[in-house]
Order: sequence, then structure tokens, then C-alpha cells
Amino acid sequence: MAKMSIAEALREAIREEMRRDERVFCLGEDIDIPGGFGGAFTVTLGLSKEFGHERILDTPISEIMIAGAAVGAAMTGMIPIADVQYGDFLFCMMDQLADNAAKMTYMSGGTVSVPMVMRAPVGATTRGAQHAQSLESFFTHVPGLKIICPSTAYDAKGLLKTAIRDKNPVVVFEHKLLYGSKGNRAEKSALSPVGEVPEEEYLIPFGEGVIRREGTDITIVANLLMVYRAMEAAEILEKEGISVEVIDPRTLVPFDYELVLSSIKKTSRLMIVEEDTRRNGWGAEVAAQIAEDGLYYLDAPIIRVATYDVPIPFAPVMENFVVPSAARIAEAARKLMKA
Amino acid sequence: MAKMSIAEALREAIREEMRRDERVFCLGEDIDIPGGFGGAFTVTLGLSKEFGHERILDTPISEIMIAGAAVGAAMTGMIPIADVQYGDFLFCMMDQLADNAAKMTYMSGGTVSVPMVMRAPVGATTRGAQHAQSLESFFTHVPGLKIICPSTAYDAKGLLKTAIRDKNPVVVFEHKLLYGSKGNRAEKSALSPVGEVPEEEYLIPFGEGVIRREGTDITIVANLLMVYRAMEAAEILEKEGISVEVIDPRTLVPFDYELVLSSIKKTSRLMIVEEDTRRNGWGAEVAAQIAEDGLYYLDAPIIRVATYDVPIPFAPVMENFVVPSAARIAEAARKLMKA
Amino acid sequence: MKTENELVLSKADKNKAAARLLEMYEQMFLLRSYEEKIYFLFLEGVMPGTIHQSQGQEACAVGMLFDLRKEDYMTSTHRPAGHCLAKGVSLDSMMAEMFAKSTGCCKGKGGAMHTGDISVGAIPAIAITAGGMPVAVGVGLSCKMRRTDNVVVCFFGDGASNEGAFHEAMNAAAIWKLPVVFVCENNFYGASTHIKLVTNIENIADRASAYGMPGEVVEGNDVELVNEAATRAIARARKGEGPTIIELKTYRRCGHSRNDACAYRDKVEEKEWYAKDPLIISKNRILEEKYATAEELEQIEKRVLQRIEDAVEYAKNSPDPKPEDALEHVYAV
Amino acid sequence: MKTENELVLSKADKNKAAARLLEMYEQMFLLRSYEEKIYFLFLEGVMPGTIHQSQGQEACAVGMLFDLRKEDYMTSTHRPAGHCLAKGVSLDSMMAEMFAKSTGCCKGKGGAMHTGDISVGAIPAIAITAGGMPVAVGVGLSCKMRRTDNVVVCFFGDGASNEGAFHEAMNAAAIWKLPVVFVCENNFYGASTHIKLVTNIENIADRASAYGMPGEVVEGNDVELVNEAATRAIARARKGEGPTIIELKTYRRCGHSRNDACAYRDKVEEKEWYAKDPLIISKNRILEEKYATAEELEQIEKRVLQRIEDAVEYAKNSPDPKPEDALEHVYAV
Ligand SMILES: Cc1ncc(C[n+]2csc(CCOP(=O)(O)OP(=O)(O)O)c2C)c(N)n1
Ligand SMILES: Cc1ncc(C[n+]2csc(CCOP(=O)(O)OP(=O)(O)O)c2C)c(N)n1
Ligand SMILES: [Mg+2]
Ligand SMILES: [Mg+2]
Repeated sequence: MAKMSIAEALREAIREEMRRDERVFCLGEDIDIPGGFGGAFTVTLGLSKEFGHERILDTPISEIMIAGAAVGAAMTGMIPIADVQYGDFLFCMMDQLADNAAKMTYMSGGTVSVPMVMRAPVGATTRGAQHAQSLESFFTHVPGLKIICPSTAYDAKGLLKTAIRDKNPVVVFEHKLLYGSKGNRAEKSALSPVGEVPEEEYLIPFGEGVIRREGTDITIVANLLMVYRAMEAAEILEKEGISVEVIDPRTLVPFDYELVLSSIKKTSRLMIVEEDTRRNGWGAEVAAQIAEDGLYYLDAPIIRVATYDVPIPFAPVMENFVVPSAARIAEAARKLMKA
Repeated sequence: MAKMSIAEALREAIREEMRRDERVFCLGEDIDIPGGFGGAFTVTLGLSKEFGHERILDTPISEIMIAGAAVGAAMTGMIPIADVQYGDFLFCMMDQLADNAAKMTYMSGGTVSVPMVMRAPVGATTRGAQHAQSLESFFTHVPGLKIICPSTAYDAKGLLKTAIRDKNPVVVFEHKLLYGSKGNRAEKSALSPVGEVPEEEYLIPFGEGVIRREGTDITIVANLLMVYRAMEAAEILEKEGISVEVIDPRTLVPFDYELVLSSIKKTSRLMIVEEDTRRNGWGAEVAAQIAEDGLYYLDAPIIRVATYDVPIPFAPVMENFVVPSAARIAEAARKLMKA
Repeated sequence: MKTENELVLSKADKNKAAARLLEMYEQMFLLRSYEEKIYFLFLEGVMPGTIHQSQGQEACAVGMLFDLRKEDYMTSTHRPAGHCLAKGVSLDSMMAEMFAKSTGCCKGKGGAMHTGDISVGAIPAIAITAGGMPVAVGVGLSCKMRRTDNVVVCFFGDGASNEGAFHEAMNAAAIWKLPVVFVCENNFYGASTHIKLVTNIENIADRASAYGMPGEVVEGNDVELVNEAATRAIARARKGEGPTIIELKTYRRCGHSRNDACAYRDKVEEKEWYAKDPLIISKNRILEEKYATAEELEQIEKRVLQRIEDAVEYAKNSPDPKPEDALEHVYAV
Repeated sequence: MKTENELVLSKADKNKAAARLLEMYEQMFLLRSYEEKIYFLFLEGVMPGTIHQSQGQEACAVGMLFDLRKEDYMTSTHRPAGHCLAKGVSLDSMMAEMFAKSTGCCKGKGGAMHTGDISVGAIPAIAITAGGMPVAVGVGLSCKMRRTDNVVVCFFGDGASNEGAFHEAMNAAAIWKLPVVFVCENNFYGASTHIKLVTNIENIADRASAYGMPGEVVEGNDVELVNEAATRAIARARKGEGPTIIELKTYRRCGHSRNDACAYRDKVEEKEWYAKDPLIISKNRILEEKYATAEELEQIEKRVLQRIEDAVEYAKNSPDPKPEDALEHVYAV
């Protein structure tokens, strides 16, 4: 077992898969210029030393091209791992992802496959509205894509390796505050993103959520940073006698509904917490699905705690207000217990 | 009262607003080249005769520019009405819409406004996956945009005029099969898109849905073409003794939840029908919101009938299968009555 | 721009040239007849969807793709029929796709605008204007990274050259010296819009200099001239010397899509271009150079027409997809 | 490229030139000192977010915007401080925005990367690389359609010139002859990436020919040369003759963003460029030409530094936004 941050775990996953399969390569802006950043959050730092600059390909600032080139390379025998510096820039390549990557297999009647990965950092970090969005829900809505969102180092490595071996386009959402490059989240909780990662190889299948904490009164489904906020809230609530079960779905498409259903059978209360803005966030889909399949298990309305429907404001005092906090989650839980 | 198709109603709205306010202008590809198409669905046909080619501006095939130019013009004293030939191409301008149009007012602390309209035809019409999508839900998820979807000529004119006078970016989703340019939907039902439009000016406020048909057993919320499919289903079901209330929200952002809540108080059953694909469609948001605010009114799970989560296939036999039909809606309603 | 065939040929060369031109003519005739047939079937109402035909542009597809290997690639546009036939997609499977049959090259899922068959290097067409160009960059990158000497021919239109995707693709291909041949079929219109209205420069190929890439303007209706330019650019690409833009001046003999009478086009312009029909140019040369007799050409044409009839039969007799087939192939397994 | 001030000046002209250069120097000094102050405050940890500074590029902002009217417009990038100060956004309101205060030019909602104030023609900055360029086209269109003779100066970077948005914006501005002056601040790097790695051509301005637009390369650290080029392009734009690309060769004296030691840059290159500091160039000229004495310059500098201190005070004493303010301004009313 080695302790590593999410950034390191992702790097290890890439390294192992690149060693294993010469079709795998990385492309993106500033991903490993000598003396540079190793991508916006250091994930690809140093990889060119081992693999050279052909397989760690620094690109122009051309998001349409990056995504399109990934599609073209994937269709013809390569396995590209592309990235954007901030998830927000996915909008610049939306057409290539939604119209080409996602649809090529289908439009070709299954004769083509598009085994590519697109990595995108999300989350609000006081950089203002264009560097802050959580974009998961724009992509869960696109048939043909798979969507994953690891929140621990263990998951990051195992899920990314699965993504690289998947024959389909996988969008990986990574949270900026969880990378652990700065290491300052390391001690905060047992689920700190600096976590144990086995030496031996492992893969994590898509569509299997995990229970981060068991409980009996309320089920909270949360992803990425919100897993940690939910855990924090659960601790507060425990002291008040409210027992919270926290589920981290780990992948949004496919989604582990079974786990959620079996949890609400026990708790009979469901809350979904997401950093994506509320209206039409992925939480809406989970709520709607459970309102269809699990309504009779529920004793109370399904509650969503999400970022308010505003662009992300710059000022920390406002940013903290719009993004769900442990306090807000706890408060919603208290209300839910009374409903 | 004049009878007109939706295409004509939209054209009238544009014409009246352009006469009324010289800041209003149109831009888009092929919107009124002499001898050309008047936009992909004839909406802007002939307008350059009255307003000239400066105010009916034919653009290069440059969607990023079209949207960006609309944003820039809107911020500095003009009121652009832009369009894409097929809604699918909105992905090419997604960044300009989601990052600039939607956020400028907010990011500037309210010192800037972006009064622009983006028109987008949606719906599956046997043209394959890249000319078929219903993209409403990608945009309902963007804070800062308003989203409208008129399904009748009356609404088309009244809502578009409101959109043009709104100080914010409004995305108008129009359904290709409802334009009525080909007139072949004209006789199918009382709610035919060729409808009565008053001579005198009228505006339709955003956020006010309408009941297209009253009923007592099930509430169906549907937009655009699905309003007609739901009406058809309602007729079938009536013969079987199931009384359906059909609500057309007309605008998705803002959304008339009051109307839906008051309807389900009566019917205690809710079905949402959308042509957008199911996972994270706007129907998910409606279901989730009602699962939060209206759960106690419901006697049965909330059901969504939506396009299956696949890219739109070309073959009519498959396309008809994936897009909700009256028969599928009716069948879902029968099941819902038994739930 | 070369305006005539400037080659001086030896006898052996001449035989080879004859054989090549005859084969190119046959291919062009196939493209034309295929589209004429499709057009007719559309009018009859037996085919769903819409059509974007490339009648009049046959020399572009055939001349560019004539010498490609099966392992080479081609990316296309919303107007892919000619490209696909010339790249070797089976006629039967294309016709069946038009009929939305399960035997179609995309199993009825793609339709006219997504025609292709990767097994012969025809990337399923992308109907987003210029959307195929960044994809071609990726294909070129793949050819290079896999250490093959394969190349990609990437078709796009004059209208497409104003898309951001064009720019990003050109630049990337240039800096990485990718084996991509960018082919602009400049038919002077993007839908109803004349290129002059939306572009300030005369030749799209002149944009090559913005990327440090060679560009060439060629008379696109002369299949031999097109083929010569193709040969140069493909050789360059195969040698790892990088991409080229080839601009082919050509003209649609048909509407942009179904039901388009082209009222936006100048009638004099139309006449001039109709006189430069690529099939007529080649036919005349064949006869002048005595590469074949009129009767021999007729034989060729008859053979082609029969193949098309057979394909129609094949398509008509093919089964429809089942409705539930729609749920398959969302993901590769 | 003009490498020195070639003007021969009459006495009156010389007085005018002196006054102008002194004012430009003062502005440049303001830009530099403002950013130095910000940098220091960041290190202190009193400011949230990140910073992208334009130290070393002051001559670009000041030279280009010096003669703009308040009614003219400017669009900026993720590196907007210099542009905004030079366009006349109030120092206090900018400083307050950096402190995330409710008195900020964006009420604390925008932050460093969205600095701007439309009341002085500074379109709130767009931090999506090249994302402001199509917006500038719309502003230019608006200036033209409203029959004003206002112009737009649109800043972008060398890295931005490989974005699709660049291409679409250039082409549209060219065909519509819009009053847009496109200004490429070529500081040779997009983040850590040297322009040579991602672009095959020497000068970004050479891309102008792809749009039928004039392009010009200028030494970007000489504020007078920049200003001359600006004067030409702005005059052209005002007269309705259309857009221009001006490429300003310049260099960042700072990291791309916070915590960037620029380890990816060549140290010799850095040294050479540091010697060409725009403030030194102008200061030397002022002293050589005796436009002012060293003491007079010191007075100016002192005045500027005091303004900055005052702005910091103002910002510090300004109220924070209320958390719930976050819910306002999603829509204009
Ligand atoms: C992104 C995008 N915008 C617009 C369209 C609609 N459209 C289809 S073909 C076409 C014209 C394309 O012109 P050109 O590139 O010259 O190709 P041609 O049709 O002449 O072959 C347009 C505007 C589209 N398919 N995709
Ligand atoms: C669409 C998009 N892609 C990437 C980025 C990340 N990014 C911010 S600044 C920058 C470099 C820009 O380089 P250049 O245009 O030369 O401007 P400079 O930073 O040198 O002023 C990058 C890649 C972004 N903000 N937007
Ligand atoms: Mg064309
Ligand atoms: Mg730069």
C-alpha cells in the first residue's frame, strides 16, 4: 500500500496504462512542457520523461481540435487521454464530444468504437464564473458517454484505469479541491483524498457506488467534494441523534440505482447533494428515477441540496454561500427528519 | 384574427418588433439570401425586403461568431435575434451561450445586460443523429438563460415578442414538425399549429403554462410536439375512461410549477412527456421538483415518457420507436392508473 | 492553376493513362448515376430523410481518392455519397442505408449524412460543417503514431472554411506535420450563400500560409488535374512532410438539399459551369485521345447502371431494422 | 517592424509628444505599480482567487488605448488589469474587486478575470481564451449599426490565435468591415507553451491575409510605436475601412499566474527581454529628449504610488458583499 493524493493516483493510472498498452497517449494544453505545470493540476507532470513528447502531446490552445483529434485517433487504433485545464472549457469542445465522440459508434451501426478519455477538473475555487463550474450534468444527458467522478485516490486510480480500457468515450470529472497537490486537505477526515492505494493492479467497474458511511435515518447521495461535505454533515448530525448513510455513486453514467434503492429501503429518506447547479443537475435525474422506482419506500419528499442556480460568484463569502456546505446539508437533513 | 402557421407567427413577431424598435436585428446562416431559404425553416423569409440586408444579416458558417457577436451587440445597445439552422449546432456555440451570454450580467455585478434571442429548431425528422436532437435540457441547466418552447402559432408570436423585449438571453426552441411550412399537420387536431393569431398586439409572459385539455385522473406535462402526442393519447384514453389533463408549460425557464401543483392536487398522478432524451432531461427536473414540493399530493410514482437514451437513429422504424408516440404515452398512462 | 493536361506521354505511359482515365470515368459515372437514381427515388417518396448530392463534383472525389490504399482514410461531410463510393464503400450497403435497411453500411442507424465504412477507411461522415476536420487530425495523428505511412484525405466545403474547427484542425496538422490532405471542394456556395458574401479572399487555399502549409488551387472538374494534385500531396504526406490544402474549384449540378431550385444562383454562372461537367470533360478527353470508343464507353456505362439497379434490388429486398434495434450500439462492447 | 522612433519633430510637435509620452509613462507606471501591489497583497494572502499579471506588457495596453474615446470599446482576456486601467476603469473599483468587495467594479461577483466597466467602454473581461474575440465582433457590429464612429480594440494573446473563435471573429470582422482593431499581445507563451511549439509561422499578424485584412507587426514594448500603429488602425476603423491586426511583440515579466517561476522559459531570452522593459524604454526616451527631469518623473511616480495606496485603503474599508447578494443579478431587470 502506498499513500498518495488523487493527482498522484491519476498519474499512476496513466503511467501504468501507458506502459501496458502503447496505444494509450495523452494530449492537452501544457500537459508536460519541460519546466511547466504538468497540466493545470500536475496530473501529467513528468510523464514525458518516460514516454516522450509524442505520447505526452502538448497541444495548441484548440479545444475543438483536442476533442476532435481524440475522436479520430480513438476510431483508428489509438486510446487518447485528453484533458482540459478547467472543466468549463468543455463547452468549447461540446460539439465534438456530444455529436461525434458520443454518437459515432451508434451512427455507424456499431462498426466503429471511440475508446477515449476526457479529463476535466471541476469545482468552485474563487476564480470566478468561468473557472468554477461543475459540468457533470451537461454530459450525463448525452447518450453514448460514460461519466465518472472519483472522490478518493483509490477510486481515482481504479476508475481511470477502467476508463482507459473502456471502448467508449468516458468523461472523468475531477475536483480541484481534492487533487491534493497542496496536501492541505490530507488530515481533515478519514476519507481524505490522500489515501491508501494498493501496489498490485486493480480496476474498479463502472456503475458500482460505495457506502462511505452507514446510517439508518437518511440516505445522502453525493459526489466529489460533496462526499466530504456530506460526511462532515453526517458527523454533526450524529451528535444530534440523526444517523446518515452517505453514498458516493463514483460513476454517474452508469449509475448504481440498486445501492440507492437498498439504502432508502432502510432509511426511507433521500437527499442528493451536488455541487452542480440545481436546475437539471444530475441530482434531478436521481430524484426523478427514485420518484419513479422507489416512491413507496419513501416517508418524506426527496430533497436536493445543490449549488444555487446562479453563475459562480467570485467573492468567497458569496461562493461559500452558493455551494453546499456541511452546515447547509445538516440543516436540510434536520428539516427532512421533520417532514 | 388571422390564421397562420408557427413559422408565419414567428416571422410576424420578428417583423413587428423590428418595426417597433430599430435596435432589433437578425443574424444567422442563409437567413434571407435572395432566392434562398429564409433560414432552414422559412421563418425569416422575405424580411430583408422590408429591413434590408444590414438588419437581416446573412453570416458565414461560424456559430461561435454568431453567438459571440450576438452577445457583443446585445451588451452595447442592440437586440440581436440569432438562429441556428438545426438546434444541434448550438453545441458549436455552447461556450458563448453558457459562459458569456448567460453569465455577463452576473459577472459584471448587474452593470451589463445581454438582451438577445437565440432561435433553435429541434426534433427528430429522419435526418439522423446530428440533425435531430431536442436540446432544451442542456440549456435549462445554465443559470442566466431563459428557455421557451412555443407549440402553437399564438404562443409562438406572443412568446417570441416577449423574448425580444426581455433584457436577458432567451433561447427559443421551435419544433421542426410544428412550423407548418408544409401545412400537413394543419388538420390533425384542434391544437393544430396553424392557429388563430389576433390582429392586435399581445405579449405572453414567461412562466405561465396553459392547460391544453382538462382532466381528472392524470396530469401530463409535455412541450412542443409532445403536447400533440399527449393530446392524441388523451383522446385514446378518454374512450377507455381515463381522463387526462394536458399541461403545456410553454416556457421551461421560468417554469410554472403552480399550475402543475394545482393540477396534481386534482389528479394525484403526474406524467412528464418530452422528446429530449430521458436521462437528465428537463422532465427529470420537473419530476424532482414535484417529488420535493408535491409528494404528498401524489398517489403514484411520477412517470416520465421521454426519448430513450440513444442518439437518434435514422431509420423511421427506429426513430418512431425511440421518440414518444401517442401509443406509448397511452400505455404508460394505463400503467400509471394501476400503480 | 493548371488549366489543361500538360503531360507529354510515352506509349506505355499512354496506355496506363488510358486505363486510369477510363477507370476514373467509370467511377465518376457511378457516382453520378447513383445520385441520379437516389434523386429519382426520393421524388418517388420511397426514401426517408433528406439528401445532399454532389452531382457535378465527381472529379473531386474520384481524383483525390483514386490512388488511396484501403488502409488510408477519408473523412467526409454532409455530402458524402461520392466520397464514400470513391473510397470503396460497397454500393449495395450504401443503397441499403439510403433505404434505411438493416443491411445498410450503418445498419440504418446513420442515414445519408453519416455514410461510411471504416473497414475501407471511410470514416462515417460527420454532418456538422467542418466537424470532420479535427477528427481527420486525430486520424492523421493515429497514422503517424502507429508508424504507418497511411494518409487521410479530409474533405470540406468553401463554407466550412469559416468554421473555427477548420482553423484549429489546419494549425494542428501543420505543426505536427500530419499526413493529412485537406481538400476544399469550393463549389462557391455554402447552402444558399455565395462565398464572396462571407469570405474576403479569392482562394481558400491561400489560407494555407496562415499555417505554414502549402496550398494549391486546382480545376476541380478535371479529374486528371485533381489526381495529379492528389498524387503530389499524398506523396508529401506519406513521406512525413506534412499536410497540404488542395482547393478544387467545382460546382453543384444540384440543389443544396432536396427541393432546392437554386434560385439564389446566377443563371449565367450555372450555364458556364454546367458546360464544364466533369463527366463531359473526361469523356471528351477519352474520345479525343482515343483511349476508348464511344461504344466501349457505353458498355462501361451500361455495366454501371446495372450495378445500380442491382443495388436497388438488394436494398429493397433487405429487411428493415427492428424497432428495438434502436437500443443497440449506444456503447461499443 | 519599426525599431526606433523615426519621427522628426517640430517644436510644437515636440511639446505635444512630450506631454503625450509623459502621460503614457504615468499610465504605464500605474499599471506596473498596481500589479506589483496586487502581487504583494497576494503573497500576503489577503486576496482570494488567482492572478494573471501583465507586467512587462504595459506599453501594449497604454499605447493601444491612449487615444480611445470613452465611447469606444475594449475587450480583454484573462489578463485584464492593464487593459482596464488604460481604458479608464477606476482604480478604486478595480482594487475593490480584487479584494472581493461590494464596491468592486463587478460588485465582487466577477473577480480578477472578469474585470471591466461598461460605462467606460471596458467590456467585462472574458477569461475563455479567445472567447472575447467574437464578442468584439458583435460590439463592432453594434457600433456600425448604430451609425456611430466608435471603434473596438480587441486584445488577445499569441496562444489565443489558435482557437477557432479567433478565426471566426477575424473573418466576420473582415467581411463586414467592422471597426475592430485586433491586438495580439505576442508574449511568446501561452501559459507554459512557447508559440514555436504550436504555430508554424513567425508572425501571428501574417494570418491577416487569410481574411483579406491588413496586418502589422510592431515592437510592443515601445509605447510610442504601439501608439502610432494604434493611430493608423483606429483611424482606418473609424472611417469604416475595416479591421486590422496589430501584433505587438512583448514579454511577460511575471509568471503566467500565481506561483509560476517560468522554469519553462529560456533564461537568456528572459534577460534580453527584461532589458527591453517598456518603462525603461520610455523613461530613457523622456530623459534623453529632455521631456522631463528625473525629479519630475519621480514626482509622477510618487503621485501614482499614492493613488494606489489610497485605492488599497478604499478597498480595505469597503464592505464585503452579503452572502445572499449572490442570488442577485442572475437576470437583468
Ligand atoms: C455547424 C453546422 N452549421 C450549419 C450547418 C448547416 N449546413 C449544412 S451544409 C451547409 C453548407 C455547407 O457549405 P460548404 O461547406 O460549402 O459545403 P457544400 O454544402 O457546398 O458541399 C450548412 C450551412 C451544419 N450542418 N453544421
Ligand atoms: C478556452 C480556454 N482554454 C484554455 C484556457 C486556459 N488558459 C488560460 S490563459 C492560457 C494561455 C493563453 O495564452 P495567450 O493567449 O498567449 O495569452 P497570455 O496568457 O500569454 O496573455 C490558457 C491556456 C482558457 N482560459 N480558456
Ligand atoms: Mg460549398
Ligand atoms: Mg501569450
